[in-house]
Amino acid sequence: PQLQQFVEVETQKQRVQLLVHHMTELCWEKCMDKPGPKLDSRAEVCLVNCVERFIDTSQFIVNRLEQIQKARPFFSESLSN
Amino acid sequence: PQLQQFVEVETQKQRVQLLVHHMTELCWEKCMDKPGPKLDSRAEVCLVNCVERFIDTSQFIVNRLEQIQKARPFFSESLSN
Amino acid sequence: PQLQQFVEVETQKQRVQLLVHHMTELCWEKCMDKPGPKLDSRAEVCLVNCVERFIDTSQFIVNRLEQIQKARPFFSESLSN
Amino acid sequence: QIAVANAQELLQRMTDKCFRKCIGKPGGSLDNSEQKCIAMCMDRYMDAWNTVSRAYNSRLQRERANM
Amino acid sequence: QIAVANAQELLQRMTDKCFRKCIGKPGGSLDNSEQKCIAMCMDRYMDAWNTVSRAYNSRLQRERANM
Amino acid sequence: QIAVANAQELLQRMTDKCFRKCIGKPGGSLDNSEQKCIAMCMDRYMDAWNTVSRAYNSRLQRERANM
Repeated sequence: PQLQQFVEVETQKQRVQLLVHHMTELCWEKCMDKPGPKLDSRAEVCLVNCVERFIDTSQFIVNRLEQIQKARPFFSESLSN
Repeated sequence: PQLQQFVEVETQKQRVQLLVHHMTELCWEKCMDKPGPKLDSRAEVCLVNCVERFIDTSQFIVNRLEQIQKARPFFSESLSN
Repeated sequence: PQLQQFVEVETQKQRVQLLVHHMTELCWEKCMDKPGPKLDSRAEVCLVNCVERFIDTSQFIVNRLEQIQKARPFFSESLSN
Repeated sequence: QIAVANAQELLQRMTDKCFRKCIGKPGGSLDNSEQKCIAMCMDRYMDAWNTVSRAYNSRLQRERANM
Repeated sequence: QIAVANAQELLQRMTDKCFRKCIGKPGGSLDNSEQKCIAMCMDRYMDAWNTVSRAYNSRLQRERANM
Repeated sequence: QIAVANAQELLQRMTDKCFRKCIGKPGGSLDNSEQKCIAMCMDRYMDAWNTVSRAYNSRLQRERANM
């Protein structure tokens, strides 16, 4: 059980890190068309908003999918985890 | 042998599912520039044609590669499976 | 140890092959906008330069990262391998 | 398990596509028009996935019938 | 086994690139001009893969000689 | 080990992004202006990665506090 828990924690860590890399790429494309000599505040605000809106979008989609699932199941199993 | 067969079947299933996801992305880009309130018939025909032509393209490439292989081997092993 | 060495060598081979595939895609986009009936010499020179400059870029980035690491560690561990 | 992995994969790709399509410059909140766009994008993406799955399966069956 | 995996990888990436390049709006069949385009695209993609492999190997050898 | 994998991942993605951004048509050497562009691109990419990590962690903490 300790090994299993270790593996789960590490897998979860890795998933978070891949998500961070993915958001970095996505938000880099949305917010940094011309990298300048410094990270200006406009780009920084854009990056923070980009992360917040990406998570909002994920949550919006998961919630709406759960509702659709209840009404007319699209998938055979729950999407909640 | 039963476990092995199970693993092979599952691996094959997973490969098919990844192919379906890949074709969905590709054909989404080709056929759905502006998602509307309904899937109109033009987009639906485009999606079906897109899948058919993608498989045609795969088969055309594999067949032609096999012919090239016979004439002047490019790869050291067969590409057939 | 022999098995381990075999696995390491194969993993390394696979990494090299994925890198070659990745550079082929990247340099295909940079150098081959309109594939013609033959690989013309301009495209060939472009492809070779593309590989050379991609490796230069990798090395430039790794070297600069090592220098930054020495001054103010960004990562907790070395990036050298 | 594969069903869950499959749903996760769809979820990830759909989130990525719809975020790119519906969020131009990310603002201080997910406003109403963005939410509408995402909802529509989701529905169309799932339609597309369904249509692609069906087209692929019917092609597979035709191929098998011809063998 | 790695040789097969490598060929599969090349096949997949080539199919993707040549489909995107040669099939504009997918029609009711793979017409003649599309087939010609795919054949040419394949040949050039394999040329590119070969050229890239050779360039990479020659760079590797130069690096080793300098060590 | 995960820290190394994470750094490798960042390295790969950064190299790809900055190569695409800074090398127009690949020439006979990495010239001075390209090197400057890559250095700047690296710094901004790492800033972006840091900012994204921080924003993600602070969001996570807010979510946990609300539960």
